[in-house]
Amino acid sequence: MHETKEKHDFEPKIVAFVCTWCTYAGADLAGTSRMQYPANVRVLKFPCTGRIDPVFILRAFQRGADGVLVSGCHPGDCHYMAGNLHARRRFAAFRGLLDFVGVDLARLQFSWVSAAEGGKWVEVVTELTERIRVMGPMDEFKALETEECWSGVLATPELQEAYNNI
Amino acid sequence: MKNSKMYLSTETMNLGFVRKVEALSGSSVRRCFQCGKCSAGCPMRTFMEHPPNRIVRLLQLGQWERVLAGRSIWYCASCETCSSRCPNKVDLAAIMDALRKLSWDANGPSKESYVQLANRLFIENIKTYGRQYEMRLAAVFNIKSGQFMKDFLLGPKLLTKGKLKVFHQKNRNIGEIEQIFSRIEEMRKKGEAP
Amino acid sequence: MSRIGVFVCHCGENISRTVDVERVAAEIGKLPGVALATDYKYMCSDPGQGLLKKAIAEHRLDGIVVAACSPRMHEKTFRNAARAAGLNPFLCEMANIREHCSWVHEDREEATTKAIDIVRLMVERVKKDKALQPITVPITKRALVIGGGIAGIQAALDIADCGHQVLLVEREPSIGGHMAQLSETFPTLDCSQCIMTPKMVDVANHPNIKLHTYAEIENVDGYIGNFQVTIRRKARSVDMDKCTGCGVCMAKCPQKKIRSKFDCGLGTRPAIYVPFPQAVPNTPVIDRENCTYFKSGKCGVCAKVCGPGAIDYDQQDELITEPVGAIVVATGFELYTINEKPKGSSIKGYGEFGHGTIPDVIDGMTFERLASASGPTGGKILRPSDGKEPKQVVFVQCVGSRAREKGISYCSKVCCMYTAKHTMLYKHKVHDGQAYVFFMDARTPGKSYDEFWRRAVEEEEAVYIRGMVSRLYQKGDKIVVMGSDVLVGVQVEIEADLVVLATAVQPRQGADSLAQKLGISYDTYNFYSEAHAKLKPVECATAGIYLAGTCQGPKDIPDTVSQASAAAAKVMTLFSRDQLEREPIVARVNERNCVACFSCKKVCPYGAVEEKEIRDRQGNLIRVVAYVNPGVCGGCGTCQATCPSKSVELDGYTDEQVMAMIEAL
Amino acid sequence: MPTKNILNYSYYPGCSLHASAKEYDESTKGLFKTLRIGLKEVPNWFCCGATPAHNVDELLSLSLCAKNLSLADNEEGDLAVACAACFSRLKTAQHRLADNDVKRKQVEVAIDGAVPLEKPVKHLLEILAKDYGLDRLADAVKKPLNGLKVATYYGCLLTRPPDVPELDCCEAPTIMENVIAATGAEPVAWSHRLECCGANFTLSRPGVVLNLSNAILASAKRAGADCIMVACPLCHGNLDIRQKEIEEANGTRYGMPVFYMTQLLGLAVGVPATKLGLESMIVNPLPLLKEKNLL
Ligand SMILES: Cc1cc2nc3c(=O)[nH]c(=O)nc-3n(C[C@H](O)[C@H](O)[C@H](O)COP(=O)(O)OP(=O)(O)OC[C@H]3O[C@@H](n4cnc5c(N)ncnc54)[C@H](O)[C@@H]3O)c2cc1C
Ligand SMILES: Cc1cc2nc3c(=O)[nH]c(=O)nc-3n(C[C@H](O)[C@H](O)[C@H](O)COP(=O)(O)OP(=O)(O)OC[C@H]3O[C@@H](n4cnc5c(N)ncnc54)[C@H](O)[C@@H]3O)c2cc1C
Ligand code: SF4
Ligand code: SF4
Ligand code: SF4
Ligand code: SF4
Ligand code: SF4
Ligand code: SF4
Ligand code: SF4
Ligand code: SF4
Repeated sequence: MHETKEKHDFEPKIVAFVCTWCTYAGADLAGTSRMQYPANVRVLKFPCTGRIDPVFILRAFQRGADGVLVSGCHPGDCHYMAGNLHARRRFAAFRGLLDFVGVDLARLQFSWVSAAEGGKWVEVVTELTERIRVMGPMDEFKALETEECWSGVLATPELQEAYNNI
Repeated sequence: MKNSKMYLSTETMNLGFVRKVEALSGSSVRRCFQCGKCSAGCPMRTFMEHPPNRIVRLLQLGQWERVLAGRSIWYCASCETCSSRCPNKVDLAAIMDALRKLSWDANGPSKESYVQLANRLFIENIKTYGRQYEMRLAAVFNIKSGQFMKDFLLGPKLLTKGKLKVFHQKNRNIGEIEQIFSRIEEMRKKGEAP
Repeated sequence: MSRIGVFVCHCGENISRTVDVERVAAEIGKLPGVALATDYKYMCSDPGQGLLKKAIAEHRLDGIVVAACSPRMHEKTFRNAARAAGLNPFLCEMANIREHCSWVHEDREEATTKAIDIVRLMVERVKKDKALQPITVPITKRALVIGGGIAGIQAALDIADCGHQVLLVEREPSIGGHMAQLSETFPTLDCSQCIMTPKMVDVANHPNIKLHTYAEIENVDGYIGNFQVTIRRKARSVDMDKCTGCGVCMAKCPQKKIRSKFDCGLGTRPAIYVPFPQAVPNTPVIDRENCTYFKSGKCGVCAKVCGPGAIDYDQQDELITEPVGAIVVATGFELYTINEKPKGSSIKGYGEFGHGTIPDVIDGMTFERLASASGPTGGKILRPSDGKEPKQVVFVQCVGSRAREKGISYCSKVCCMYTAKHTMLYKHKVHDGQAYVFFMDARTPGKSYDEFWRRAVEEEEAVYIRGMVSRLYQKGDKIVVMGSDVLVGVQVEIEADLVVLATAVQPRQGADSLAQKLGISYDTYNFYSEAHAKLKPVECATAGIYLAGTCQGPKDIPDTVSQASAAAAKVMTLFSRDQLEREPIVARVNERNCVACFSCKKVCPYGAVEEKEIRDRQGNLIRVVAYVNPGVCGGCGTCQATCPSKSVELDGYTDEQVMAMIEAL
Repeated sequence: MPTKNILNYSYYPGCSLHASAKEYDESTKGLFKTLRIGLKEVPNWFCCGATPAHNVDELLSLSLCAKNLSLADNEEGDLAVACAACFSRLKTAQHRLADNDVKRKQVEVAIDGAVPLEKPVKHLLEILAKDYGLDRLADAVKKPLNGLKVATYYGCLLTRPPDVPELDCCEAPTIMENVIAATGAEPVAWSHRLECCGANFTLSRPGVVLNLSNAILASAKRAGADCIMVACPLCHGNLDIRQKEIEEANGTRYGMPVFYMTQLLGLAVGVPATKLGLESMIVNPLPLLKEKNLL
């Protein structure tokens, strides 16, 4: 009965960094509502988007992610009051760094999905998957993999400066 | 029309008109919660058929014909009492200005012709003389409004007190005023100004 | 090498319909460090849990992944099972292959691949998991209540009745707050004093309540369960232990003409005074600003007449520090004084109402004092200017409130109701008088409230005029009210004898500085903020601090009392255990790496980060580092993501754990 | 012999001061000369458009005001304005144009130049009360107006709307009372000092004026005032020139002299009565002044 699924040449790998209270719960709701979305996303759960260190995103790209989604509570709804606002500020600066190292910013998406927004979760994931599918695999960055960024070693002065702005 | 039923729909509510009023006046119309404080203090309320708060209400409902048809907007004295006391910073005096302009531009469906006439003469005077020429203003107004005897008694009194000048000194730079008028007209023709 | 056990659940067919669970188990079994990978029909069932416990023992597992539903569903279940089998519960994780996989995908191949990925990530994570011990914090079972209005009184009595000690700190010489000033109260019109004073006496007599009046909070340190509060007891100039409350001093004090704040300036009091006759405690204070002795060194009458010798002109402010475990803030409200612009406030006054210049334009609280049987007129409605009985009284609602241009956009919630009450009280006392009310809306959403208002209109014949007032002015001995009736669409003019303005309920001036001492948040108006508008309406975001009454927002007495009892219940819940146990998901600082930049301190939404001094054995300061107070930390991890030297780690979400998952992608 | 001026202003009299309000102009010049405050009339000023212009054509009104401001900007000193209506228009124009870039650009096209938004525009009251100062004013008084009960009439334009004129508090101003009290006169407390006199309708609908101005006169009378003091030629026109009409229409009798504030102040600081235009007033003030021994 299901419509035959399209087969694609390229199935991107999407990594989602989400907070427990809003987006993770929203994704659960999509599940209990039996909504359907592409199977490309792998979810990593955090207490709060405030915990998400930008180096995680860098590392995810290095480890083969073609697209990254960061999603948490709507502004003002943070379970921890303000963690998501700090995250937002941090990520705004982080985008500059990504741009600098040559990642197409369309590969990184930020969104707000609340515990009640199963549908929005599906939408966000579907859209991102489709977008990345069109963009193709992300190769440019994997070449950079030599550097261990996450451990706090930031070798180049430019990276250091961009990082300080985060 | 005044008491006829309002059939409300997106077609009968002219919200484009309201937006125009908001743009011209720089004041929100939606903010008004109909407390009536404006009407309570309006010195001209007794001369108007719609109290000021109802003007705003009719605007909220997009009933532009009802607003423009009445005398109310022409009887507003621009005293700013309403704007000063509105708890929501609805600048009703500015809204009244905007409405008069819209009505004026549309050659007003309003019944209030005397006020309009006086306004027109006043502006014409500026255009011709650069300043007001009270004697001429009064004289022409009386002739045009057909009230030849109006203020007949005041005239001589004022003349003897030296308060009305029969001859008026023009502003020597009258050209500049003409330019202002013509530049505004030009902008309007090009649609660059309201 | 770790020994991980993986249990893949079918969930009946919920998972196995789309995910090939056997294949998942087989694939995962190949991973290094996995000692056991199996599947089962219903993992959460008793036999399923039994299977898990048995496997822990048999295979000496040091980590477990249950690949099943969402951890929001059964994490607790399986962690408890692990604990029962002797494994630290935080070494048990769930891989969500139901909500995040089998239910949202149809393609069996895709879903199975995804499920394997999901489980693999969790296996890598568990390998890095550390055993965590639940955090316990001792609790001082003693509460501080700040503010002795009806909110504070109710909260204090509830907590004290439960057997706990309460410190009640009140700024004024007596407890009672605004409710003590009211005449009769809506919606039942019972006498406020009659229901209030017994409670005040209960407070005074309660063995578990220690009352500090004429006192303020100086400083607050510590955290939930363990606060240290410093209280300033202002110099009363009267020895509370010696004073018998005989009142002779007050009768003899020659300074009699001081306007009584309690009576809204209508009555007078001496320089040594209790605010009102039923004051608790019934011990006077000397108002040093107005006392002749303090101004010029002369007089001393009160000391001479006081039998027990209680007068002590040399008394000084006294600071005392007390440990408490929980704090209830109940500091109440203030009425908008419309003729004055509070310092530094954006609030604009209402010059057009002449409040402060026209004597017979008064506010609602002043009317309460006029109507109060124990008030300055003995309950007769007499106007302030000439003491005559007003025959035409105009009430104006929403003065200050709902006027964003004047600085307050909220509704004060009680004034519709108390204005209706005022019209009734007036009618009951002046039978041939007429009350008029200018109003925008009648907001009466409470039990029996609309009925009450309708009674004012229908039975007591108050004339309600839907519209506002533009201006008031004095004309002879009348006050001309220029209003409008928007329903009729005409202007209304009334020559009134008395005008009562229902002025806005506002937070106390200085509410923000108390909040800063307590470390709680407040809104743009300075009302204290609850942790969640709907689900945590009495808790502050700062653990261990609770809100009661009008300090949190405008409220009537029923709401105030409900909230006070709710706050007390929260305190009692906290005190029901000896220790506070919480999830050990908290941040910890690696003191060796910390460079003391305190970026963490700046971002922490809970104020959990402190500055800690490290000293050598001689007590010399070596350096300062960050310290996360585990009792306060909420576990959001913001500090960790912010720390430039990676010196703070959130247990349960360490960089190591997260990176292990990312590496396994 | 007064030598140098203490303060200097450029001066915008406005149309009325050259006609129906010539005594305002005359007394202002007399007063300021005595106080040694320089006034230099802005050459070739234009009508500000007054109410009729902003009534129907805001752009024209703003442009006329902007033009005058830029003419004034060529002159030294802050701009002194005598007429409350002109003052209100000029200030309003500055506020509106500062807040609204679109309108400002349109006006800049219309006058072909920049708008001096920062040019200080001051009503005479402000100059006397704030720049010159009440103390200095009191010191300058030679003939105190003791015993004269004055109803100070602000009208609607001097203080409204709240943020624009920046002259005094919108609803409870005291500046006129302070100024007149400096002369020893007694300002009375009265109810209608901020009500509108209906100036806008003086030509088209005099009935309106009769109605509104009557309430003002009645209130002043009720408060026991001997006279009214105004700072606006339009108010004066209604209260003084039309007073007789008002009396007839309402069947009352006021006989209430209406002074420009500069006339009363001039009298107090010793400007010769002949230089104050007292004879131009319709309601004869001489009996009152004689009764109070002020002439
Ligand atoms: C005119 C009027 C009439 C009303 N009539 C009714 C009615 O009929 N029925 C009804 O249900 N409600 C009525 N209300 C509402 C009622 O008054 C309030 O709901 C109630 O008083 C709120 O009590 P509270 O304890 O929150 O605040 P408050 O009564 O204000 O008590 C707060 C107490 O805290 C003290 N305090 C403040 N700051 C500090 C500090 N920093 N340190 C120590 N102590 C401090 C104050 O001195 C005060 O004693 C009326 C309100 C008004 C204004
Ligand atoms: C259309 C609508 C919209 C609303 N929107 C909002 C909003 O946006 N925000 C807001 O704050 N509030 C809103 N409310 C109000 C809110 O719904 C209520 O305040 C809240 O649900 C009340 O909860 P309750 O537990 O008291 O009652 P209920 O939700 O009615 O729960 C009572 C429970 O008791 C059970 N029960 C009943 N009788 C018995 C019995 N004899 N034995 C055993 N069980 C029994 C019932 O089955 C039910 O589960 C809204 C209300 C409505 C009607
Ligand atoms: S005063 Fe303001 S809010 Fe009230 S009715 Fe008038 S415009 Fe509306
Ligand atoms: S500005 Fe117009 S509408 Fe407003 S109070 Fe004055 S006369 Fe009435
Ligand atoms: S553990 Fe979860 S997935 Fe497994 S049977 Fe229970 S509910 Fe279903
Ligand atoms: S201080 Fe002395 S006189 Fe005053 S009430 Fe107490 S005991 Fe009586
Ligand atoms: S010393 Fe002060 S308080 Fe005591 S009686 Fe004298 S004035 Fe009153
Ligand atoms: S309770 Fe009534 S009077 Fe008070 S602010 Fe709200 S609507 Fe206005
Ligand atoms: S951010 Fe890191 S280095 Fe800075 S104070 Fe906090 S723990 Fe120490
Ligand atoms: S984890 Fe969150 S709450 Fe805990 S110390 Fe860090 S920032 Fe503060």
